[in-house]
Parts: sequence; structure tokens; C-alpha cells
Amino acid sequence: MADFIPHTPLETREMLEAIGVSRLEDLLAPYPSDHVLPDLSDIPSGLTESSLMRKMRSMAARNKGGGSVPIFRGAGAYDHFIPEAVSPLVMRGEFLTAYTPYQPEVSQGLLQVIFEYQTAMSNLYGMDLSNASVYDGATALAEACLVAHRQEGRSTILISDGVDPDVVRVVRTYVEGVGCTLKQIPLVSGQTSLEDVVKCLDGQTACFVGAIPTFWGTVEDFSGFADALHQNGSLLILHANPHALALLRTPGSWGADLATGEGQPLGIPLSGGGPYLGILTASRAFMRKIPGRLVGKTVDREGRTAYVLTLQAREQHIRREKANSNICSNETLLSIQALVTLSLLGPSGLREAAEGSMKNARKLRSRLLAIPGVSPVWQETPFFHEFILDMPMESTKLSRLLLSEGFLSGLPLAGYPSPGAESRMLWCATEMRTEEEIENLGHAIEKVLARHGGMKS
Amino acid sequence: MADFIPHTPLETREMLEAIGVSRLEDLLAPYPSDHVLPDLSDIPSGLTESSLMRKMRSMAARNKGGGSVPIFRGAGAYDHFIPEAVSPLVMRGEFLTAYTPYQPEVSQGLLQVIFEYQTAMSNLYGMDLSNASVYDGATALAEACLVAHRQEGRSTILISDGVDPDVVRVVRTYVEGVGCTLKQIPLVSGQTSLEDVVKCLDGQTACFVGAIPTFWGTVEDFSGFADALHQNGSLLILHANPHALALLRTPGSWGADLATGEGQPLGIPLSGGGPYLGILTASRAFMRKIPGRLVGKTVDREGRTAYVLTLQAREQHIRREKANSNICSNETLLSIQALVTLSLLGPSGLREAAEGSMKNARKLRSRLLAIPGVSPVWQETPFFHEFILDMPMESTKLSRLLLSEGFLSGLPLAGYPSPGAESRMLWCATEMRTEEEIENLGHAIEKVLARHGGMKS
Amino acid sequence: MTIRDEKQEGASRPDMHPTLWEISRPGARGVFPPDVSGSAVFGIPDVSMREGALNLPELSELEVVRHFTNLSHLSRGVDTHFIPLGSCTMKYNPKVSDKVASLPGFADLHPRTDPEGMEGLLEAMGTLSDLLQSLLGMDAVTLAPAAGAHGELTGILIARKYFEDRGETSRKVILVPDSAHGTNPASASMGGMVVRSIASKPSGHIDTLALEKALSQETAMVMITAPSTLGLFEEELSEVVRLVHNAGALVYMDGANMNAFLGVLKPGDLGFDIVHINTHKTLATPHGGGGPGSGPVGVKSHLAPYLPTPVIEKTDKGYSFKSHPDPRSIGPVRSFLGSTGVLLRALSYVLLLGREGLPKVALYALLNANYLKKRLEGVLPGEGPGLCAHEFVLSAKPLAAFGVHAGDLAKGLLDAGYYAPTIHFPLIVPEALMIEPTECESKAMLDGFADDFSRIVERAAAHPEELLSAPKRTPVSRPDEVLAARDPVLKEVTVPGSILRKH
Amino acid sequence: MTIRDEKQEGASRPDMHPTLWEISRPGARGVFPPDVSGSAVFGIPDVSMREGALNLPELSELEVVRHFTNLSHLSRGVDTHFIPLGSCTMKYNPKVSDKVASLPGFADLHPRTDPEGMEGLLEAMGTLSDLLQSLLGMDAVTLAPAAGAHGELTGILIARKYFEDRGETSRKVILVPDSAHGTNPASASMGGMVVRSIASKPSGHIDTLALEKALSQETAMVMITAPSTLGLFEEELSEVVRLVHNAGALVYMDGANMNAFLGVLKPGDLGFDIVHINTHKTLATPHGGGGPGSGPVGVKSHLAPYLPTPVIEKTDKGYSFKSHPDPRSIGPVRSFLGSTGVLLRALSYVLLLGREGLPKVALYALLNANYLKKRLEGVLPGEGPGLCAHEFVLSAKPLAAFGVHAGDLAKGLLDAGYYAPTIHFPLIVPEALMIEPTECESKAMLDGFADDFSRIVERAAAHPEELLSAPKRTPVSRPDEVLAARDPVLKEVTVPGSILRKH
Ligand SMILES: Cc1ncc(COP(=O)(O)O)c(C=O)c1O
Ligand SMILES: Cc1ncc(COP(=O)(O)O)c(C=O)c1O
Repeated sequence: MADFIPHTPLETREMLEAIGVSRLEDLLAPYPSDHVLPDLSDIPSGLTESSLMRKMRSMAARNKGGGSVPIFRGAGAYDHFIPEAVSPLVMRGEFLTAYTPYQPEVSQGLLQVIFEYQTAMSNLYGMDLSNASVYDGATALAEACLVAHRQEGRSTILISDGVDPDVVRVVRTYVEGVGCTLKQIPLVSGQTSLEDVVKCLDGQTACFVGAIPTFWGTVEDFSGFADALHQNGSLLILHANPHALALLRTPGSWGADLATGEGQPLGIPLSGGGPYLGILTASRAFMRKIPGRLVGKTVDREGRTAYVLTLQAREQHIRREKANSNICSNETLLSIQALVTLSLLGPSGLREAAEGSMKNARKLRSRLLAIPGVSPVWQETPFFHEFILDMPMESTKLSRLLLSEGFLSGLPLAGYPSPGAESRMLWCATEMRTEEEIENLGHAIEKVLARHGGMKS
Repeated sequence: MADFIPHTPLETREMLEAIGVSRLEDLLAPYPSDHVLPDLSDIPSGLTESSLMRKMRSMAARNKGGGSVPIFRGAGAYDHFIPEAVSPLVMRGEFLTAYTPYQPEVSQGLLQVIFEYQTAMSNLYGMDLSNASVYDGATALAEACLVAHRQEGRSTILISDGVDPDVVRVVRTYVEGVGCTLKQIPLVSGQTSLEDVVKCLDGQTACFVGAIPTFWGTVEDFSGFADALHQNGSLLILHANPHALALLRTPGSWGADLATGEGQPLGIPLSGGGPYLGILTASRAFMRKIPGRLVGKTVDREGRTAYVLTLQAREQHIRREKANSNICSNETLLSIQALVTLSLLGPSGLREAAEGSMKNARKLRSRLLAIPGVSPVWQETPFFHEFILDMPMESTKLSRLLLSEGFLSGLPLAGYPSPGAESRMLWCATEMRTEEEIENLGHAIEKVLARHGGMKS
Repeated sequence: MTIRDEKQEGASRPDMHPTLWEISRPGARGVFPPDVSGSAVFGIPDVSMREGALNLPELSELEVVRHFTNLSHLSRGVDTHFIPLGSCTMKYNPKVSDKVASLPGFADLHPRTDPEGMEGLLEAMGTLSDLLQSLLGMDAVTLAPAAGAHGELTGILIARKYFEDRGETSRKVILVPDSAHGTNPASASMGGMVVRSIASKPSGHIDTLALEKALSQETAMVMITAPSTLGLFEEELSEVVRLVHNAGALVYMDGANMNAFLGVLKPGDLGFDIVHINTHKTLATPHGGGGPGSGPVGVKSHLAPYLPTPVIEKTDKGYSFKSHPDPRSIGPVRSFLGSTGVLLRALSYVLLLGREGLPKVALYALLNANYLKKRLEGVLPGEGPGLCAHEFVLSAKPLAAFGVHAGDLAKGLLDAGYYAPTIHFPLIVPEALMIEPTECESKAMLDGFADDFSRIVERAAAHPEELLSAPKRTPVSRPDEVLAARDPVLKEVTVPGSILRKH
Repeated sequence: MTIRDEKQEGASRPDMHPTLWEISRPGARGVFPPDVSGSAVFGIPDVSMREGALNLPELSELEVVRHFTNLSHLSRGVDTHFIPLGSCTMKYNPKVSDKVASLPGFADLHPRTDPEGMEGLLEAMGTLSDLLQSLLGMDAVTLAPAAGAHGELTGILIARKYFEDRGETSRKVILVPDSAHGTNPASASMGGMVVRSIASKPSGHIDTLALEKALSQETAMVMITAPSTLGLFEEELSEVVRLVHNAGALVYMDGANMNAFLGVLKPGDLGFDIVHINTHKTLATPHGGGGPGSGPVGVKSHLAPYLPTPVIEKTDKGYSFKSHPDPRSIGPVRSFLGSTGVLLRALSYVLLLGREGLPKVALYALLNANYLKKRLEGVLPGEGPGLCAHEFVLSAKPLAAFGVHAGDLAKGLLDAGYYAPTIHFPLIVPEALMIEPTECESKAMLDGFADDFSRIVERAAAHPEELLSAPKRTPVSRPDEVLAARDPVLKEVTVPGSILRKH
């Protein structure tokens, strides 16, 4: 019951007349007549706005979102605090319904915001520069690997098992297309050993990829990695959670050539998985080699500060098959969202949120370890706001049972590669969790274990 | 945990120095020292944004809003359709956080919108002009009565029992302050008899007030009222539901001198009772006598169309104790909301919504009358989208029971003046109700009656 | 038809945006309401049905969205500009408060829901009431009034009823300082009282002797704005209160300027019997271009029985409507409980700030006002070197010699990228410019404003013609107000779609 | 510091708004995150901790709100202006769709929630998938790709895997008409394929003979944009499809222009094996200043096994994740299920329009394009008098004699209050201006645009200097792009608060 077509019947008639046809359907003349106006009987009738809202509200009610279940799961998407001022600013029609700022004179607002986003990401990652975004964290890392591959044509990508296995799968999809191979470096107590990496280096090594923190929550020491890689003519790529970089050592400071990340933790709603924000930063040496849009500062004809899309010669619309990437639409609105969030929090707010997450993760861990049958996987390995525990029940089953108790538990690691295992769960607590929620979760687990018995208890 | 104070400690120090004091508290010197910095221990500590949201969400969850119970209640506040485009437009910061447009050069957007609102209300009520709003429908009617009183200094206000008794109470509060008396005209089968009115007319009659439709849902015939009143030197004031005027004869067409209404049905959320929108319209003769702001069209120095606040000599900031009213802040944002809603619906949409309400009200009435023990109060009196029924149970009790079944029933009329009564309910159905909801309500009533027994069944 | 962009050269500022009626296209449709099936025979006699067309705009949804989005660009709010409007407290309106008011459960709650179905709202309103009671130092609070002026009227009616009940029916006079806001005398009149104006001393303070002379058996109440509209705390307030009470009258505080006291001074402690505050000033609820506001009123215990209905009370089971309100109540002053959408924002603000943040509001409001006053010292004459409260008044009188008035300075400030101060108020200061920075503006903003203000005053003396033709950088230049009032055009009378007929 | 208003005289357009870093005030605070108690000793060795300050802006909440609100005024969107960008389908983005995506249950859903906790989302995505399958006339659909180009890459990888599985590993060539969007060849390269460009006929249509010659045992796929980027439906499409299939290759449809077909023509019926669409064009999801988009891909049954994971399937219990995806799948192309926030908007759009509204989209898109084409006939040369599809291309070449280029006309249109058409694309038309009005613009808007366009072209010939100095009514004039690229400044390097140091 909506079509967003403004025409009155009279206007339609006048326009058809001006064109010189008599019916709307006459405009289909260039199309193959045997296929036009196909049967649409399998498409339902249009809904009014209020019927649509009813329908979608009832679908939404069948999901267990953070508003109905406290979230103790992370694994690449995090329930962080989003200031209420973010949405009214980001959703302003001027930003929301703008196109890519190809006409700079009427896009200065957007261009300046992107420029500021690039600044924020450069500073957060400790890197020289950032592009204007790519699709998500996984594709950001895949694109970075392709930059490394193109650099010297080398085709082996070493990747730490600390990187999210699901991200690794996306990287695989991307890089195998151009004939690269991935080689995974196993973790030792949740950390990548430099020796293991060095052992794998050869003339085909394009890069090594590490994670900050790892998928399993641990924080690594990448001392010496950059030197070893650079000596071999290989690049260091670090895939980092931008939220964690409020406290953890930056990719830039570890000597990374390229650094990527999933921007979702910076004020972007969980939203069932997207749209998220692919962060891609680099050292200046790669300025003309990275994919994606870049906004630069310049002056207009009267010498006023002005912003423009720049270095477009890297992009598909100029370079076509020789472009650095095929990316065209990116995630601009989400980059604005991340920027607004960071501006509202400021460095202190971001740091406090990260510290709050770490505090809560430690409280959660203590509470869970107090449950008989729950045991740690690594005792001493430093971690950020996630950690693995061995649970006294098959993890997928435990997760389901806890969901029906009203909690989104840690991620069941059944089916995950090592250190995942049938009975293990990857737990997370952000600054959004309260002591009461942690305590209630503890009780719920105890209740569930008592009722259903544990696998090992 | 918020104070919205931008100062850094350094800035505060510099500013104190410039002023020539050493501590912030020194700025309190002009205040009586024995009272400054009082004990605030009964005020809780500040909350972070997320704690506030948690607290307020849990309060909100203890209310039964339209999202959790279908609303079959009206009686002055209606659950009409509000297009989703309304809120993002009205909540734009430029409108939301603006002050009264005293500086027209930087308020043209706001002024034009108010001018358009005045146009929409004039057209809807069939009146020559509208002001820029007053507080709500009740105070609008009270202000209109005061206009009538000031006109010739007459002090009797005849008011039909068709007017919402709660609105009448507000009018009483207002007019008794200036020494007027209210005289109520009873209804006959839900309608005011012209004869009854004429009988009451005398040299002290300032005006007669009728309602479109009445509080009890009925639609009246005001033929002859204007003439009879005008012959007596009295005014006709009609208090009309603007939504109903999509279909019903307008105050202007009945010959009203002033017409008022509650603007809530025009796209304003129920919001527990406010802020709502007081509509006040008039014939041109009263242009300089009505209260409230007026926006007029004029030209700027270069002859461009421009809008300004005009005829301000009526207002308190110029005329002080001789002003037409004390009103200063009004309900501008709500007037914008009503205008945006009307623009989105257009005349056809408003008409369809009103017709939808009438259709649903009739379906509801049939369904309820099919329940044994439920009986009509008036059989033939025309009605808009509300009607009274005699229910086979004390109405306050029935209402409570139905609320716990998940329905906001008709308004219990226990305690209301005639035609209200212990067992009567004022039912309403807007276009938002579905056949399913009506049917479910019917079942719920049957269930409740069966379980609890009816008073009369 | 081209809707011109608002970013224009001054020399060729285009005509205004067309109105909704000018772009209306008969037959065009926007949003469709719910589709209700069934017969359209309603049994209403023709005589009671609308005759003729309903002249509302007919537009597509996109046209409506564009119209209002583009018009919004032609207005300045706190979200876009510094608004130094004295007596208006244009502070930041937290977005989180908007969110709270829009929560399901609040926004979709029918005001006549049975009390069992509105426990959350009653708790919210009861809590706000208690908090205000404490902050105001009063014994009871009503949240009903819809704005400051409405609070004043409520206060007047309470006083009136109070004296009637005491048999002192001759107490019909309300004394109001001449520096008071226009709503004070207007509210008194509306409440059927007689207004007497009390001249202020040259310093702007209440003339205590004049007041004493004016007090009589007929005096019902004295309305005092505190701090005054000049931003001054009455030197002799305690004496004034004593005199009024001795005369058997009540003392009312217009608390529109409560931002100067919030958390640092309780009106009740000063002896006031009644006080109203403006949530849309002190408690950071948005002004919305002129409203909605909300004007809670606090009273001392002797006046509590007179508060308007409905009354919320705290019982051991929580907050609920008082089922048997005091028969002495003045009755309801508006429909329903209050502007709860506004009051929820006020509550959110108070809860966010808490006991730590609330006194900072007043302290920093004083800091900003005094700092800016200092920075503008010597630029234009003001009240002298002492400390002001949350705002201060300057006089543009020295510029009159150049033909420049307060209003012209205001226009210059518009061009400089600000909203203007309040002008021509209070009436007792010739060519008044009343400046209130609020606690929310940064030192950087105040410094920029002071620089621009000083520059404008300098140029006003040197090149008055420049200022007289300001503003130049706004969508329109000065509108012809005389023309507007001569034969007022108060609504659009264009035939729908007129602007489109060009084609 | 004064943040200047954007409404300015051209002659004195002020410098840009300062950046967040320029107005940053070290020590200032905005919003506080949740307050978590407990020890801040975390057991992380110093070597792994951040060293040095985190250089992010420090501002009050109000400063942040003002910054972004004012910056928004410097950008044009569909909500403010007509955006006739060819190949971009800048149609109205329904506000109700934004609301749907923000509903609790959708917006706060963790992507790794157990399937039992995301039944509603799975139903939504499954339903959209089914609807698209029908509208595209394909046998299976993936919603994973994050944009059109991402859909293309997905399609390329599917084709590659398909031929690998068939043992036809030599099929590595992708043929792409030279009128194609840059993403087509770029995606092919990224998928490890070899790109060959096919020259178009002067008419803009595919040169079938040239194509036939190019086809070989090495051809994996031919990528065809339909309607083409010139707004033309390929005359010999069925022949082309036949030839490609005969050569054992696949035919890919770049469906970015699907708005011309929606509900009136199903790509599957035309013989395409793979098609992607851009929800941010055809299905009215907002472009967001450059993204997010979403690029669902439909395939015929022989390619269904290759679709990326995760796969949603319909069972008798509703929609669920396929627990054992086909081992032939190309694997995941992004994290999680898809850009569900975008896809929910696309679903809302399709459900609102339904079977009645969907074909109207294409019909009115054709109506608007053909009407505007007619109105501009004779103003600049185009493709000739025949019917176009949803857009058309003009060439500004005749103006080259006056030194005026397509880009200059674009700047003139900015001054007239529009966004510009797409320029310099497709590459095969010299001085191309590609105009796509979409179905959402009114006749009045198109008439105004046609008048202004014609006037600008006229003045371009008579007074080229005027156009060469355009735009004049925008916040800045033409930026120096050469300077920008010479030694690129890609981030703010100012010391925080630099702009404030003036005081
Ligand atoms: C001192 C003073 N009193 C009263 C009022 C009236 O308040 P309202 O506009 O909310 O009615 C104002 C409003 O500006 C004011 O400044
Ligand atoms: C014809 C065509 N193909 C592909 C694309 C790429 O789509 P996206 O920007 O979503 O990656 C576009 C975008 O403009 C296009 O116009």
C-alpha cells in the first residue's frame, strides 16, 4: 500500500502524452514482449505502514536481543555502550540519504566527517593513515592480505590461529581466488610463537597476520615480529579490535605495515551481524596501494579549506581491472557512527569502557570458576575481555539451556578448531554487564547443571 | 554521572582568575550565606546514561502502553496512526532545540512551519484563522470562553453536557477566576436541544459551547444555534476533535465564532497525557482578541517573502496585565508534529483514517452487543468513533479485569455525570484496531463475565 | 519548480521556500493509513457531515520529507548555535532524555489507563515530584502546569483560594516589580486579581520602601523573580519576605531563573510560599521552537491542600493517584496528569546529574555569566562591577547617538553566527541586551562571542550603516513587521499547486 | 572561536568548520560509559599495553552534537535535494524502513545467537530471499554480499568454482563490455580471472559479432549490465545469451540498474545464470554517504551449490541455517549472515509495495526517464529519439568548443539547487552526463530541472566563464584536486585545540 510514486493520474497522462505513448506499458516496448509483466502471484499484496510495523515487530519479538537477554558472548561482535546522542546525529537525512561525495562542493560535511574518521582510526591504530572503510573486519583483513600479495607477488600468507577462525575462512575465500595459500600458525597457551613464524618464512611469504586480542581473548607479545618479517621481505599485518586499542599496544607500535579491524565495537549496534565497519589502516608506504576511498584536505579556489576524494587512480572506476580492489560502496554511514561515538566518549571514555569490560570479564571469570566442574583452559595467559573455560556440559546444549533461562551465554566452541572443543565456551563481558547479571548468570548455570546434570560433573 | 558542563579544570581556573575570585563557591557571595550549598543527601547520586536507561526502561515496562495492550479507550486521547516519517522530521535538532522565533531572520523555517500549521487548522476547522497553539484542548476552550467573556463583559457561559466533563472542570477553574459562572445544558439522547439553550439565554450570556463529536461519541446538529446566539449578542464556541473534522461538518460551517480542539489525534503520541496541542481558531472579527502567538506573512527589505510573529500587542510581553492571556511558551513542537502528520496523510489519508475509525467503531459495537447482557444506551443517535454501552458488570471492575487480560477496555463511566453510570463504558475504536483484536476482546469479555459473573447477567 | 538551496550569496538570496500549499498537487498521495474494510455507511445525517473539500496539502512522502528537512536548515537551535537569550536558559538538551520519553510504555500509554496499568509512570512522576520538592525546599509539588506562565496562574489561583478560605476575600492585589516578566502581571489578571506594579530602584533591585508602602490588607501576594530578570539576587530579599508575611500576604517566586540556584539554594529556605520553575529552562527539556514547556509549582504546607488535581501521593505500595483529593483544591488546570513527555525528560536530567551534578549547574552558570560579563566590561554599560548571577544586562543606549539600537546589535550577532541575546527586556533598562550563557557553553565559545560582540559594537560606532543593514548572511533580511500587522496574512490563501502552474 | 553559519554570502564564504581536533580541549568530557567498580589490575604485561596518549578529540556532548549537526548542513541527500545520479537510483528511502531496522530484537541481536534465539531474523531473511528469488526469476539467492561489487566478486568466485568442479580449469576469461561499470572488471580480477573488454557499437549496444569472436573455450563468463549503463536494453540480448551458453560460458547480469525491471521483467527469464542487485539502489535502502549497501546474488539451480555460506533454508518448521552446507560452496565472503540492518529495510520496502506496487516502480522509473529525456531533447545530443529505460545519457561535447565540460555543467546544476548527474561515465560516451530521475521525483521537479538544465546549457554557450567559475552558492568553490593528490593530507595533524589558542 505504498509505492512512493508522486504522480497524480493527470500528471502521468500529461507525461505519457509528451513522450508520445498512450499507456505506461508502452514504455516496456524495448523489453522482450514474451517476458514483460510476469506473474507476481507469489509476491504478497502490499502492506500499509502500520501492517508492516505489526508484522516486523512480531518477527523482532521472536529474536532474543540484548534487551531481553544479557549478552555474555563476543567472538567478533560486542555489546558495548552506545551513547544515545549517536543515532539522532548519524540518522540525519543529510548523511543517511547522501551518495558518495563525488561532488565535493555540496558534500563538504560528509567529506570532513570521513577525513575525521580517517584521523581517528589512524590515531587509534597508531598507523600513518586509514582509508574511508571497507565492508567489515573480515574483508578488511582479506584486502590487506591482497595488498601484501600484490606487493611482491608472493603468495603464502601466514596467519596465526589467534585470528577468528570465521575471519580466516573469509580471508581464504578472498585470497584463494588469486592463487594464494594460507598457512596457519598454531597457538601455544593462547599465544603465537615467533619461532614458529620464523620457521615458516621463505621467499613466498607475503605476510604474517596476528590478532589483538586473539579470538580466544588472549593478549600477545609481538616483540620481534616486525623485524623478522621485514628481514624476509614480508609484511606484518595485525587485525585488532579497535575498542581494545584504547588500552593495548597498537599495531603501529608493534611495527605493522597494515592493520585492520572490525569497527562494530565503536558504537555500532549488533544488528544481527551487519552492517558493520571494516577498518583498514596502513603505513604511508602503502598509501597508493591500499584499496578503498581516501579523503584528503586541500583548498578551494579562494584558498578556503576543502576536502575531496583523492588518489582515486587506485580505484575501480578509474583503473578498472587494474584497480587495487573492486570496492565501490563502502560503509560510510557506519564510519560516521564510529566517529560520533568516539567523539562523545573521548579518549577517557573509551579507556574507561575498555577497563570496565576488563573488570567485568574478570568478575565473570571468577564467578564461573566458582561453579563446580568449570575449569580454566589457560591459567596465566593475559586476556582482554574474553576467555575460554571448560564447562561441565556439552557447550551447544548448555548454550541453548541458558538461552531459555534468559542469558546469551559464552560461545559454544563445539566444532571449533583447537583450542576450541566440545565442552568449551568462549565467554565475554563488556562494560554493559552488571554485577547482578553476572550473579544471576552464575545461578542459572548452577540451576541448569543441577537439573540436567553435567557431562563431567 | 553527567553534568553537560564543558569546562576543563584549567579553563575553570582561568575564568575564575579573570573574574577575580578564587573558588567557584565565591560566586555565591550575593546569596544568603546561611542557605547556600544546602544538604542534598536526599537526592540520589548521578547515574550514567546506561544506568538511567535501565532504570527508565524498567519503569516504562510497568506501564501498559498500546504496544502491549490494544487500546479501546478514547475519551479525549486517541490511538491514531502516526506515520513513521513524523518523528525523524519533528525531532530534528533545529526544530527541537530552537527558542520562540523572536529573531525572524534566523527562524524562517520555524516561522513558515507555524504559518502552515495555522493554515491547516484554519482549513480543518473551517475558520478564518488559527493561532500558533495553546497548551491543550481544555485550556484552549477555557481561553476561548475568556475571549467571549471579555467581548462584552458578560459572565455566563452555557456549556453543553456533550463537552468532556474533565474539560469542563478545567474551563471552570479558568473562568471562575475572573468571576464567570458555568451553566451546563443537559443532553437529550446524546444531543443538545436548541430550545434548552435558548431558554437559558439572557443579557449575561457570553457564549454557548458545544462539542463535535460529544464526549459520549455522538454527532450533533447545531442548525440554528449560531443565529439564536448571535441575536442575543452571545457567541457560539465549538470544541471539536480535529480528526473527526475530516468527515464532520466544521465549526466554521455551523457559524462558530471561535472553535477549539485537542490536537493530540493529529499524530501526537498518547504519551501518558502530554504534551498535547491546544488548537484555537476564530473568525476574523476576533483576530486581535484571541490569545497566543500568530505568525504572519510579509516581505523582507529586498521584497522576498518572509514570516514574522505579528500582532504581538495582544501578548503578555507587550501588554502585561492587559494582555489577552498570560500564555508565553505554547506547544510549537506539537503543532509541527500535527502539520507533518497532516502533510503526510493529506486530505484523503485523514479522511480514510477517520472512516476507518468509524468502521471499526461500528464493528466493535456489533461485537460487544452480541455479548449477552451488553445493551446500548442510545439506539439511533449518530456517533463518530465512540459510543456508550451498558455492561453487565461494574465498569471499573470490568476494566481492571480486562486490563489483566491484555486489553485497555472502554472507559468506565462509574462516577461520571449522566449519561455516565456505574455499569456504563465509553468504547472507542480507531483505524488502528484490527478485526482480530476486536474479536479477541469480545472473547475476553465473555470469558471474564463467565468467570466473575455479571452484575446484571 | 526549484527548491533553492539555502546556501546562497547574500546578493541573490532567493525567495523563500514555497509553502506546502504552493507545491500541493491535487491527487498526490503520501502515506496510507491502516486499511479498514467494511461499509462506509455511518448513519450520520448529511447536515452534520463536512461539505466541500478539505484543503490540506497533497504531496508525496518524499516531498514532505524534503520540505521539512530543508526548512529546518533555516532555523537555529541549541544544537546548531550558541543562544545567549537571557531569561531563557538555552542549555544543552540531552539526547538520552528524548530517548527516555519515546520508550514504549511511556510514549504509547493512554492517559486514562487504569492506575494498575500506569505504575511506572506514577513512579516516575512521583519521583520527580519528590526530587523537585527537595531541590525547591518546598513541602508539596504539582507537575500539572504546562509552562511557566501556567504555573504562575496556578499559583495565583492557589493564593486566591487560600485567602477565600480564610475569609480574606478583599485580598485581591498582586504586587509585581516593574522588572518582572510580562507573564507575571498577565497571570495575575487572568486569575482575576488586581495588578500593581512596584518600581525598581535604579540598581534594578526591589525598592523595599516602595514595596512596604504598597503592602496593605488588600495585598494577596508579591511576585518576585529570583534572581531577578537583571540577573541580580535581591539584596534585601529576607527583609522583603518578612515585610510581606507581616502584611499577611504570600510571597511568590518566579523560578524561571532557577538555573542560578539549582542545587546551591532552595527557594523554600528563603521564605517563599509558592515557586514555579520552567523545566524547559532549568531542567534541560527542549524548547521545541516555543513549546512544549512544563511549569511545576511547589508550595509550602499551608498551601498544599489547594494544589490542582490530579494529585499523586506516596503510599507504602508506591505512588498512586490520591483518590479523594482535598476539596479545597483549585481543580484541574489542564487535561490529564501533566506533560509527562516533558517531565520524563526533566526527571532524566535530574537523575543523570544527581547530588553531585546539580550544584555544578548553578556554579558553572554563574561562572560563565560572570566571566562573559567581565569580558564585555567597558564595551557597553551594565549593572556595574559586582558579581551577577546566571545572566547580566547591558544597555546599548550609548549607541543611540549613532542611530543604532539594541535590536541592531542583535542582527549583527546573527551575522556573526550566533542567536541574539534577549532584547528590550527587562523593560526598565533602556536598550536592554540580556545575556545568559548557561553552564553548557565552553570558554572558547564565550571568548569568541565576546570578541565578536566587541567588534560589532566598535563597528556600530564607526560604521553604523553596516549594522543597520544587518543581517546579510541570513536567509532573509529584516522582515517588514509593520506590513505584517497592517492587514495580517495569517494563512496561506494560494490556490493549491499555484507555484507549479508555471509549466 | 566562532563556528560560522553556513548561510553566507558567496563573496565572503567563511573558512570551513574546524575539525574535531581543532576544537578539542584536553580534559573536556562528553558522555561517561557505564561505571564498573573493581580493581584495574589486569595482569597484562607492560610490553603489550598502549604507550602514550590516545589522540582522540575531547569535547562536551553539546560540542559534538553541534559539530555534526552543522556539518550535516553542508551535505546534500535525497532528503534535501533531487539527485539525478545515473546508475545510482537515488530514490526515496522510507523512514518506516529505518524504524524497522532499529526495532529491539533486530538492532540488539548478537549475530552469534543460537538459532533458537533468532527465529524472527531467520524468517525475515528467508522471506526476503524468497521474494528476491521470485523477482529475479532465479532459483537460489544469497543475501551475504555487502555491496554490488561484493556481489560481483561472489558471482565470479561461483563461476570459477563451477568450472573448476567441471574440470574446465582453462575457463579463466571474463568478457566485459567497455560500457560496464568499473567494478565489473575489477571484481573479475579480484576473483583471479582474466578480463577482456568488448567494444560497444556506436549505438552503445553490445557488438554481438565482436562478442562472438571473443568467445572461446577460455571464456568463463560474460558480464552484462541490463539495462546497460547507457540506459538501453540490449537489442540482441537473447542472441547474446544464446551465443554465450553455446560457447559453454555463463552469463552474468550486473543488476545495479534493476530498477528498470522491478516487477516487469525477471532476469532469470532472460537466460542469465547469475545476477546481483544493489538494495541501496533498487530496494530503497539509504546510501549513507557511500555505504552501507548490500548486494544479494541470485543464481540458477546449476550454480546453487556454490553459493557462499551461511545458507538459510526453508524447512517445515520455518527458516533455519542449513546445518550441512554444500561442500562445493565458495565459503563465506564476509562475517556473519549479511548486512541484516540493510536487508530488513529492503524487505520492508518489498512488503510495502507488494505485487501491486513493485511493477509500478519500473513503469514510473521509465516514465520519468523518458519524460525528462524528451524535455532535454535538443538541448544536448543523446542516444537518439527512441525509448530509454530508467536513465539516459547526454553528451556535453558540443560545449567543448566554449571550453565547457560535463563537469562544469554539473557545477552549474549544484548552484541551481540540485545534485549533479553522473559525469564521465559510461566511459564510451565523451563528456557523458548520465541522468536517472527515478520514479520518486514529481513532474514538477523534472520540469524545473529541465528548465534549469536548458538555461545552464544556453548560458554555457553565451557566457562560458560563468559556468567555469561555478559553483558560487555552495559552501566552498571547486577544491584543488591536484594539490590534494600531490602530497596527500589524509588526517588531521593539528595539535588538539589549536584553533582555540587564539585566546
Ligand atoms: C522570568 C520569566 N518568567 C516567566 C516566564 C514564562 O514561562 P513560559 O514561557 O514557560 O510560560 C519566562 C519565560 O521566558 C520568564 O523568563
Ligand atoms: C552498474 C553498476 N554496477 C555495479 C556497481 C557497484 O555497486 P556497489 O557500489 O554497491 O559496490 C554500481 C554502483 O554504482 C553500478 O552502477
